[in-house]
Amino acid sequence: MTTALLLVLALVALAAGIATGARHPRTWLVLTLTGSAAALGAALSVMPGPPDWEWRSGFLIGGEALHLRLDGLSALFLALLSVVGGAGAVYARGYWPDALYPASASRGRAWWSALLLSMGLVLLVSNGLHFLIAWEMFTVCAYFLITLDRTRREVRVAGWLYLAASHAGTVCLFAFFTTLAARTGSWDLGPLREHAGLAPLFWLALAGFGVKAGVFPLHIWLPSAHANAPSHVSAIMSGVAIKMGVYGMLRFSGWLPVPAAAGWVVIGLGAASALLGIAFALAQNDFKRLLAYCSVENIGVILIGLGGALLARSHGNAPWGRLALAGALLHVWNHGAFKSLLFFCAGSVLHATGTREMSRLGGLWRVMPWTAGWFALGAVAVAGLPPLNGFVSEWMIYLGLIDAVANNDPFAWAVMPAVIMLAMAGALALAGFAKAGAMIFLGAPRTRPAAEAHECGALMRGPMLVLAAVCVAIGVAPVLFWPAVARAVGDWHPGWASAATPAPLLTLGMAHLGLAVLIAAAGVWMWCKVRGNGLRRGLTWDCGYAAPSARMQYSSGSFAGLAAGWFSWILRPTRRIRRPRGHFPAGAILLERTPETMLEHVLMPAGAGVMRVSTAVRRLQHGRLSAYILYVAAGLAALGILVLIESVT
Amino acid sequence: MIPILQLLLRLGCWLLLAPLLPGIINKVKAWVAGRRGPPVLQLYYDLAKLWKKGVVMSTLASPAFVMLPAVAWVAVFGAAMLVPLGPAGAGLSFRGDALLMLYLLALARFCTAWAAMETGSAFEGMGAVREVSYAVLAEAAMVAAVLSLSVQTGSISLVTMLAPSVGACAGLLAAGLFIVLLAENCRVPFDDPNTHLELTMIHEVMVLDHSGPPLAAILHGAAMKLLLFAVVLAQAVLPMDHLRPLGAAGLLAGSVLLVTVAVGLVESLLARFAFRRVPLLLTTAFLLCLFALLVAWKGGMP
Amino acid sequence: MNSNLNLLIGLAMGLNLLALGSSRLPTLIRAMSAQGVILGAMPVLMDHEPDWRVALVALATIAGKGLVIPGLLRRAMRTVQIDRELEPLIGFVPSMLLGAGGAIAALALTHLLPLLPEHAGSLLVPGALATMLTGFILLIGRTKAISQVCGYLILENGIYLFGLLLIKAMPLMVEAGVLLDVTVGVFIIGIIVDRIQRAFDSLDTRKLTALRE
Amino acid sequence: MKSLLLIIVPLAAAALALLWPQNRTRPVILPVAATLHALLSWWLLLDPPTVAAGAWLGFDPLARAVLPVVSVLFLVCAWYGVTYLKLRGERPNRVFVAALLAVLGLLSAGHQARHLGLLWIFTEAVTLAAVPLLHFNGTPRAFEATWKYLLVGGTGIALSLIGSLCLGYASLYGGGGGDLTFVALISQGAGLSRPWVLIAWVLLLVGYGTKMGLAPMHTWKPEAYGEAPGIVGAILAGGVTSVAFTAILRVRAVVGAAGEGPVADHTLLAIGLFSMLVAALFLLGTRDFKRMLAYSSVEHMGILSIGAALGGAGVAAALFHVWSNGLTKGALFLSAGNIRRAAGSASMDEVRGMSALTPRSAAIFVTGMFAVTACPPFGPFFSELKVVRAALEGGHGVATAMFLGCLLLAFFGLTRVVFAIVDGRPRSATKQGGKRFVETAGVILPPLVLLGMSLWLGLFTPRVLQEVWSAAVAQLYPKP
Repeated sequence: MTTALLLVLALVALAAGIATGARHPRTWLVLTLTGSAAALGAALSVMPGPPDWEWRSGFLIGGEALHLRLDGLSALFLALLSVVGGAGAVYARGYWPDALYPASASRGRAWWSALLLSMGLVLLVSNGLHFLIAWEMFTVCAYFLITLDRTRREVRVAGWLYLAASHAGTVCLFAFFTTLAARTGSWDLGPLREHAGLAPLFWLALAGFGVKAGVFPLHIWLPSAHANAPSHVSAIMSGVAIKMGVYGMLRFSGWLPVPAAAGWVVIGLGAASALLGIAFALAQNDFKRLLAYCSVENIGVILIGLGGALLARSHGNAPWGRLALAGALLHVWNHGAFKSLLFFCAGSVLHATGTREMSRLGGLWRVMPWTAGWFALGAVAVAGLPPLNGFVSEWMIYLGLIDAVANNDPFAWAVMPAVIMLAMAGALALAGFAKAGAMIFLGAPRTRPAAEAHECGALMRGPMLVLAAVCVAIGVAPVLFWPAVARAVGDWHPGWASAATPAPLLTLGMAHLGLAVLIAAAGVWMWCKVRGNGLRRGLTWDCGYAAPSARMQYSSGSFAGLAAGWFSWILRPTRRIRRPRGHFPAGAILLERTPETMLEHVLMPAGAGVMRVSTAVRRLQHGRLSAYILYVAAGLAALGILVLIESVT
Repeated sequence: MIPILQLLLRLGCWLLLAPLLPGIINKVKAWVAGRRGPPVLQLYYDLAKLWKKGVVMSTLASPAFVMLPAVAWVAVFGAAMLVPLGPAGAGLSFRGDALLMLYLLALARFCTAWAAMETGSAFEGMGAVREVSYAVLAEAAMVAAVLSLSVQTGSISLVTMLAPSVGACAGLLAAGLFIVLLAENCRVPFDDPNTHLELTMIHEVMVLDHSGPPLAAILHGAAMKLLLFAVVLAQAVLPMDHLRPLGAAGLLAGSVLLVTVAVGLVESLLARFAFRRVPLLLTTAFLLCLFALLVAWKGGMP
Repeated sequence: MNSNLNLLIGLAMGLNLLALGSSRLPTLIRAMSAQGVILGAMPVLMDHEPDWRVALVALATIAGKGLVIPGLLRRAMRTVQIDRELEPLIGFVPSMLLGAGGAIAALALTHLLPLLPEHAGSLLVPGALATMLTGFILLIGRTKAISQVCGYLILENGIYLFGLLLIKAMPLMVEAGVLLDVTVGVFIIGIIVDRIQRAFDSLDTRKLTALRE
Repeated sequence: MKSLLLIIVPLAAAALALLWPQNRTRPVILPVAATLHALLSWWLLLDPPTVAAGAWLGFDPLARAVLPVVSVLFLVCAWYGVTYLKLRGERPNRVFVAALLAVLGLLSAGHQARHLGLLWIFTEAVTLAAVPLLHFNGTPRAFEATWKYLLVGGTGIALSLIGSLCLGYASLYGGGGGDLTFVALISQGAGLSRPWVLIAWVLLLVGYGTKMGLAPMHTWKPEAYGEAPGIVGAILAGGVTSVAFTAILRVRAVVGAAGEGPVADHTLLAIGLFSMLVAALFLLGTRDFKRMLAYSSVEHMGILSIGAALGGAGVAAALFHVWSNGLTKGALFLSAGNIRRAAGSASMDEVRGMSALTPRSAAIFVTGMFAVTACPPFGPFFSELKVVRAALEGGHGVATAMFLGCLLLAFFGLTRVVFAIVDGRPRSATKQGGKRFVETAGVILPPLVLLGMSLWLGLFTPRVLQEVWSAAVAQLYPKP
């Protein structure tokens, strides 16, 4: 009952938010926050345990009765959506104000509420037709949010790429849901685990949802869309929207039977996404692009967990699969929290300096201490380091997978490479975020805008604080969040439904807590000690060079160069170099660009091929009437031959 | 009463004995070179001196510059608490602690690299890059080692993983982990701990700007890390579960000493490798651990 | 009876070849109108007992195809002062060969089709096919709008020829409607040809290629 | 009687328009006649008359399933037409108004024709009546377009006449008494001569397919739609094509009764997929947004044809799609007409920044574009999904994949063009040239209403419509 009331409240508040967004920013903020809070409340009210909240109505939409359902799995995503959605709404007030963006700020607010509403509906509806409706509305809302600043060409290009890729995914989902409806005779969704004949549909769902999730070879839209969108939009795209793809995969791999090879493929895709995603991230100079590629990595981590769970489920419900799946689910939350936090930080840097290029920044900690601090925290979390949340979920996935190896399960050979690649991805993430943090916030400012930056306002800092608190809370007290995850695991596979906390989770939490306290204490103590001993400021020593300039600092490209070099087979960086010549060299240039390999070296040639065909075909419409009549005659002849063949055979 | 005593003992072991190892290595090197060398306790003197000194900090650096070495030290210390000391067991042991240990070391690495980048110095940047990049390969090797140990023992807890041991893969594992030890602890042939001014340095170049207590924390942390690796290596390879506690402790101490001497000998006999060969060597370490894993896995199959 | 009819149809097929082979537009129009008159006379010949509705259709056809439309085309031709098709897309000799080949093929094809006994011996079907083919060749192969209109009319003639198969089955209203449509259609084509001539100062359809991809 | 009024009212109005003396007030006849027509057709929709089996003309289920949407589309376009013709006050509109009304009357007749010959006559008449609409602008380009429309369309019409004759001969050869009503032909069923039926089918499919605009007979479409006023495009795409489609459906029923249904379905599927593919390839490259709408129309004709190939469920879906596509396309054509007028060009090389110049039309255009590319929750999404479902239930996996692939390519093409003209900085030339286009309610409301109806149709498809579509299916696939 409360769930229903809260959901209605959320619906009404968000719908009112859409209506008022354009004119009344204050009311809009209150409404959106109310809606988010209500949705969060609804999610929390379902989490403690069964039964699911379910509502069937005779009300027909598109000829199908409305059927809503909120179970543990969707509640998990709904909670994430409401937290990031609410935080982003507040952030947007500071980041994208009417004063700076008179044309788009009002539109942005309405779209924001619409996005939250449509994503919420994706999570709630339990009918294939309605799922497609909500899904596509969410895609379109996200498109208009990404292209909020339509005056810039690259924004439009990025938005189009997103829209086109999403539509390709949606077309797969068209096929998926329609085949499902055709096979089962109904659009209604629900557990259909016994229909073994539905298993091959998993591939369609994987492709369709994979595009949205940004799984490695399908991620082409993701970097540019995340980079060019306003940062609060990037945050919700990366933190929540791509998770909708994960939700789809989880939902339908849970409800439908899957083919035998699903586990291998998913874990393989996950490992590839994790490793290659972070390799691409490392090579970026644009910090929002770096964050975007890092999302590809984290989706990979989640898929490794899901793939492990699929393998375990298909091989006798091995209990370790439960742990891997729980890790993946928790990572959904974790990534949502720290990636949104990082995008908020990125937004505040962009806001203050106007550039996304790390090689034009530096030394921002002095003017933006809060942002720098939150970014550092987010970096530790995203690199999967203890004692923050990123480690907890990765640790659970590791634990599940290593259990599989330790048990000598027959498919250990697939799990072992995944574990090793996960470890390498973790180390690369550390490198990538050391680079990002260092290039943006540390050292000396490399350009004037960086030197003249300013700290962001309270409206932007507040949401960051909330998300940072979530990161810390999940890090030091994962047990508190376990019931929600366990419930979702149970919904995915009833055989694993159990509230029992895996013992080491508590210990890990305590260890993290102790570590956090020790770290804080050690840091403060060292500072006091140093102050006590006497602190002198001096020039950076730099091997005795007395006149360093900001341009002599290590650059973004050189930082990534070493590790990115190992991946040059796929990164395919292009390089323009003019070496210094002679005794008194005049100048030297080194330009390096990392292309979007999948886009530029795979998709665009294929697209060019299609366009060549199109151009050739379009030449047929050359304006000469005689030929047009010839086409009619040709059509007649072709159909005649077809009919002749048909009637003979 | 007993737990407190145990804790104190463990602390003593890790905190007090660790700085001994670099001293021993230096002594071995001096001995091979026919010099007298610095006293074995030299690091203790250095630490004590540094602890009392004031700090010079780059104008570009934030307060984090002095705090992060302490954080890194805490991380290494936390990792050490997870490592069992032979019969004494670990300070904290639970399923999956091996991963926590690895990631705590990673946290320490992150803090050091971050602190290095604070100064805006190109040299320190260079060091940080190498540190975080080579760690990718080292991490892969270490995870492969963890996997092979857990295949052998069916566990992911360091205490059980390291206790019985000796499978067919012990030799491979020993070689692999020894290389990782050299790499992670900035020893020759990866790095030369004797110089601080080379462009070709890794770890050492990152701490160029540190001074006073933070530098002490770094040096002590490094020593502790060396000890940690030596202990892990020794226990991963040696069968100690059926020895009596004292015997096991003795064996552990002896083998740690052996590892230390071996490091010293390697440093005396080898020159530092050219940089492009470093990944090669680390890949070798990774492959050794991977082979160990395969041997353990296939060997363990019924 | 059938032989009379076949003679006329043979004549119409000969006119097809004339239409295909001549480069002069007046000849083309003349061939087309002659064909129209012949076709118009045909239903009268087919029927033994005189029927007023058949006579009506015949009269209308002869009037429309033999007089009105050719007159319209001749006027258009005079205003643009062209009387030759100079650069056809399909040359005159190939056109004729195609037409002749088509006629032979049509004769051969007719044997494959199931026909009622009273139609089996007649040239109606092959004649219709050959005429339609001629129309298509003219439509596709000529560049002057007038030639194309003639092609279209010859195509219609072929259809009319074919329609004679059904003359008894088709109710008058339908027949009349069809005829009306065709006439109005040609009339409208005539108007548009006139407008095009005014807008482009030419009836060369090769100039009508502004609309293209 | 009421069903005859559907034909008589517009034709009488057309005659009135021809006689009406005043250029300024003449357009008012349009909405008046259209309102009457719409009222009549919806009355008949809700209260269908009984049609005598042998009637040549009658408001039978198939007419009932399609004609009301044509009527509604025409009504909205008529309201738009009043404003449009006021804007174009400089041009005489006598023939235009009369021809528009004649088209409506003849369309009503064509939809109700239950006789093979009569159907052909009305279809041809519609084609001819539409000619003055195409060259309303009076430019050389418009005449060129008209010329091509006439000759390609005329060829198609000629082919469908031969086809009709062949079908008649099939009946004659099979011993039929010369009754060429569809009911009689269907009841003759297997008695029809099969070779003649097949020949007739090919000819009629190509003939009426030309009218519908199926590839490769679609070549007249981009030229005609590109040069005609938006209102004409809307009526051609939503109304005239639908009469050709129902003609094909009626003939298909005869062919099915003769036992050649599978062959007919295969050809429909083949030509439908081919049309979609060709349209998608053209859409990828075209640079003119009105021609783009024409290619999109070709694509949707392909969808209709595929639906018709899929048996009962597919035909019901196709009839649904006639509604949803007609309304959505109408909104697109009308808003495109606004944009075209405001920008002075239809090429994406010259038009951009329309979201600043004509924000409302641009918004409708973009929304309509999403709607027509099967984005929920608009009508085409639901109808296309039903087609896909029918295809999958029929086991046409490969065809479905091609179908979806073409939809995707078409989406790329459409979004490319639409966003190119909507976004960016408006060209200064279009701003200065002449008086500015003002987005009055008269030009904004009609497309908005159409879009709203498309939305409503998809989300809350009235039960009566679903019944009507299944009744039409029952008419076409009589239970033995």
